[in-house]
Amino acid sequence: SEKDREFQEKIDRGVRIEANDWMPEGYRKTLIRQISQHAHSEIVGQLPEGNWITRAPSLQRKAILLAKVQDEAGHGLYLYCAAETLGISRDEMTAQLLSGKAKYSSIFNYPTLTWADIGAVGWLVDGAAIMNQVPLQRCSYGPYSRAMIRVCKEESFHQRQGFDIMRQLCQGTDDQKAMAQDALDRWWWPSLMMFGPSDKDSVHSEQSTKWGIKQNTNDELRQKFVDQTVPQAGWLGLTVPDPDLAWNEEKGGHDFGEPDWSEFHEVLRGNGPCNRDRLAARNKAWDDGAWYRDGLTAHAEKRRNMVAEGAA
Amino acid sequence: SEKDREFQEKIDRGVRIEANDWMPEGYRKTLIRQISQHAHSEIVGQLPEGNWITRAPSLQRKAILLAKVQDEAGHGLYLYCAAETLGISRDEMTAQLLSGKAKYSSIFNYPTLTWADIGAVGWLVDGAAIMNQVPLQRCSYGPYSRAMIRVCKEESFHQRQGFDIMRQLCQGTDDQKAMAQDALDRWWWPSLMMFGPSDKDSVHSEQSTKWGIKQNTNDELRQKFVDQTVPQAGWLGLTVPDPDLAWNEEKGGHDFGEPDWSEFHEVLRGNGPCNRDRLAARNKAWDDGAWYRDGLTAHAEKRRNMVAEGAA
Amino acid sequence: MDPLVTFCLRMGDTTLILGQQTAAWCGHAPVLEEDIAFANMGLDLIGQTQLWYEIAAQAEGQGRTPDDLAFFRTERQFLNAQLVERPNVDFAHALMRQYLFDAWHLPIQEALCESGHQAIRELAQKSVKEVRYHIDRSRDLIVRLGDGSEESHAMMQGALDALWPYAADLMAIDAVEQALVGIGMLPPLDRVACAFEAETAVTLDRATLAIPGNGHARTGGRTGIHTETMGYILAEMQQIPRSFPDARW
Amino acid sequence: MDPLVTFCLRMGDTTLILGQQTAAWCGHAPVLEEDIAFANMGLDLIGQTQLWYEIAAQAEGQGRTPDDLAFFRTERQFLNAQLVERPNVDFAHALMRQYLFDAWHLPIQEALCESGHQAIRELAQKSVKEVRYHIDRSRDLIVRLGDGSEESHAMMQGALDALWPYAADLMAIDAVEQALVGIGMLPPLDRVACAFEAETAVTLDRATLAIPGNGHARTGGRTGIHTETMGYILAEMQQIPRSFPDARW
Repeated sequence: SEKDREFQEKIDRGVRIEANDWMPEGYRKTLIRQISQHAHSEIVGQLPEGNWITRAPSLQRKAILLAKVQDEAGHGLYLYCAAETLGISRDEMTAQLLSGKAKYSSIFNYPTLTWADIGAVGWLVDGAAIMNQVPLQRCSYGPYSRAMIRVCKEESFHQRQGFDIMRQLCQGTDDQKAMAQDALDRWWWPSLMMFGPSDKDSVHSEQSTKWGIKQNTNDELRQKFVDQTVPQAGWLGLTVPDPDLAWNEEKGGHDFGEPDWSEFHEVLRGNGPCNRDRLAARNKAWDDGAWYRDGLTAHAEKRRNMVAEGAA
Repeated sequence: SEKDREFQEKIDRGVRIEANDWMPEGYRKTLIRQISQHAHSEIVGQLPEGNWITRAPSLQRKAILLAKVQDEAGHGLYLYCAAETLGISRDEMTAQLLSGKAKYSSIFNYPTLTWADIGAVGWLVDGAAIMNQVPLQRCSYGPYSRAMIRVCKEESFHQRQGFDIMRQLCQGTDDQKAMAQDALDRWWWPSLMMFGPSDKDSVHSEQSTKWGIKQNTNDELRQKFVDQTVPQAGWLGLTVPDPDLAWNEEKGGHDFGEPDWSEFHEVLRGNGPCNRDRLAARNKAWDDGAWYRDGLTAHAEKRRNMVAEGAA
Repeated sequence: MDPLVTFCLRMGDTTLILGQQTAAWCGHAPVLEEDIAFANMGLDLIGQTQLWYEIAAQAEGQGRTPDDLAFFRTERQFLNAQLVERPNVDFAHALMRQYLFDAWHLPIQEALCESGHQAIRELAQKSVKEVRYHIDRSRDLIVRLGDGSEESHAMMQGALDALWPYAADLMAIDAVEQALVGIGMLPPLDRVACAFEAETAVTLDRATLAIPGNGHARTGGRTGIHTETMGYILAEMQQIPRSFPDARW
Repeated sequence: MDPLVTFCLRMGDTTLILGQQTAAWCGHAPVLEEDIAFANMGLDLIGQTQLWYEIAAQAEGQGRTPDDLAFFRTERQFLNAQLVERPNVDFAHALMRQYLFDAWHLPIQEALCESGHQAIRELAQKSVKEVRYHIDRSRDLIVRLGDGSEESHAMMQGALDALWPYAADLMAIDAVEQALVGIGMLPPLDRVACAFEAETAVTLDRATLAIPGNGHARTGGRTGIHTETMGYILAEMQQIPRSFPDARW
């Protein structure tokens, strides 16, 4: 249609789309799906890291981790707000998460088993997330773009903190070094999977690219992540658990092995190590908190009635 | 009445009263109160000791503690059965415990704060309990008397195990010795209070003695306990926390200080350190288990119906 | 032990254990805003803990670090008020525990702003701003949930009934504080209990909550006597440092 | 590590962690008879743990004691099946976990009665009697509560749905077991999984419970990969020995 054409021209000229602008239903839906999925990831992402707050091994690390988990909840908040500008309520999105209908980043279905996992999650998972998110700062939809600018700033801080945990472990006792290597071994492949399947196998990519929602292919970002991370692992004295990993002078980047995509699809289908536990934790929090939400609503109601009576 | 007189004669002749024999209402009530209170004490007594099963510091100590707590639950079972012979159901007694109407031994309203407390509870609390219970093996009511014979045998085993924990601690590191002394400091006075107030202040004593339910005065038993325990403390190298404690050659026993009876009465009134927590734990266990009890009843019902149909 | 060290441990242990309990709600609170608020309060409390432990460690002069104090003492050596170790039964308990703590924490921090000990004075001047923010938030929630639905009222009253007896342990003052008042290191602390009474009387009344009558005072935390929940908190908190005693993190 | 040591740790860690979880019900079960039964099962499981650790310690020959193995290893060194570390959500979970464990434990102990390793054979001959008693009890309860009230049915089905995926970890066999079978130290273990399938198919059917269809197998415990509940179990279990590393108890 004419409107669709005009919309595409705006995108192509680099004009930001704002909440009250006309937009195609598909664009709206794609963004709602993507932003809410991103918000849910921040919310569920509190769980694997929150798992170590009470057990962080120093007061300083405890404070840093608390601040990080707080930031994640904050990111969830901005992102829900950005999604709400597209005409969906936070309660609707929450219901979709809790019923299992909405997805969140599969990486959070892996468990954090040792303190080193908190380092690895910051270093690798936040590292991969930033790769994915940096281009989104230039996303065609204004509210999402602005949310991402704020998110990215904090995420790169988190990544540095994660790396610092790894650094301390790698400079520590033999037990600590082994712990760091073990965490890298377990988080490496799931981190590579965070970029999604190869673009040739990815369903939504083409239209999203045209709409200025997606800027790079999954494979480009994965390559960039590997090229950034491998030297860091080297600096730490850790071994990346990929026998096929090798520097390719010609392409100016690393060759590396293929992640186990059957595992990826299993986790996506709900069969990852923690899918059940994550959803159960979120559902419990929501159900146990019903009295709280109802109580605040009842109080607000009372207040309104008092004001109305006062006015009458 | 004539019956009362005959009953008293039986008692005086040392004849055991059995469940189907005639007995005065007061005798029945006194026994129900005392036996159910004793049963409740075994049940609630699982909690302070059970608190350390998951944290017992060696596999052997863990096994011994588990066996002990299992014995206590078993004692609860015999004693409820003994009380049931007097015409009250276990459910009625449980309801009385859970509502706070029935009492249990106040000692279990003190917390077990360190592993040494498990030693002290075995040594002192079981020690005091045995002093109270040994005479009850000769109680005029047959079912109670027989239950107590079984209970006493196991209790004296528990006491030896508690003492053995203390012995190991007192032969251990400085930290362990300090832990043992600290436990004695905290459990000494509450243990002395287990014999109840001085007989001159005790309400039920006289009639119970006449009925052959009570054989010794509270003060006699307390004296016996002190005289038994003080040399054991000495052997362990621990200091009994009573500045008035002294050997009295003339009476052939120890002089000792007066427990803080205001504390005793506070605990009895529900204001001890753990009264609330103990009742809450028992109520939670009962409420959370409703589905289990109802489920078994429903299954039994189904079975009965099937049998009835088969028979028809 | 030097009364100054004891006092700082009483304060720092109390903020640490509350911070630990508060932080456990991250990701499990009834709404996202509470996830954030509880993380934020936890963060402030851990920060205050570090400051108290620094003063304690310095006064003690035995080379122990704040982390040594947090991770290598046993239950009987922790001097926190019993209130803060009471369990996270439900979110009502968490809110009420926080409120009762705040109602004490604000006046004591205000008092400590006049401490004769420079580091304590500076700590208090920094913390008091955080604490004001905490109590504004928790007071508001107590009122709204106490005077909310029938269920929320019942939840909050249940939490108050369970926790009120432990408030006394916050206010407990003994020879330690008296000694420090005597040498001018602490200002007189009587007004703290008065302020607590005034704050709670007004707020709980607005919240339509009844202060339990038979609330016998539970004390002992300040001398290392705790409740049975405390050991489990420490087991979890100290696990990693105790498992790797030679490691730095 | 010597396959024999690994195998004994897999067995002993599994009985230890289940014993730990089982024992936590003492004083908190729905009826007094269950308090007693759970204490009794816990006792048997701890006893079996001691025997497995003795064989492991002896085979290892590094002077470690059974207590060293229980209290001074870290999470990644524990080789128990994930099933037994799943939390005590409610008593239905506790019963279902026990039943699924028993349904594996009986056939493996029966198989081990024919082990070529004398100490293992003796252990199995002793344990198998206990295990028979356990499964008689837990099978009976699964049937009665599954085919009980609507609520008890729903509780047991919920527990089955949650726990079934973890049963696979009990049956997991790798090069360790294969090596031991190869040298005749273990009898072939294939029949264990068959016996498990047969036992559960019949019993769960009698209990009117449906085996979850999408039950993807969760494994990893046997190589030290656990679930997030495991760390908390160890923190509690190991607290005292780790806090006083020089002490004997």
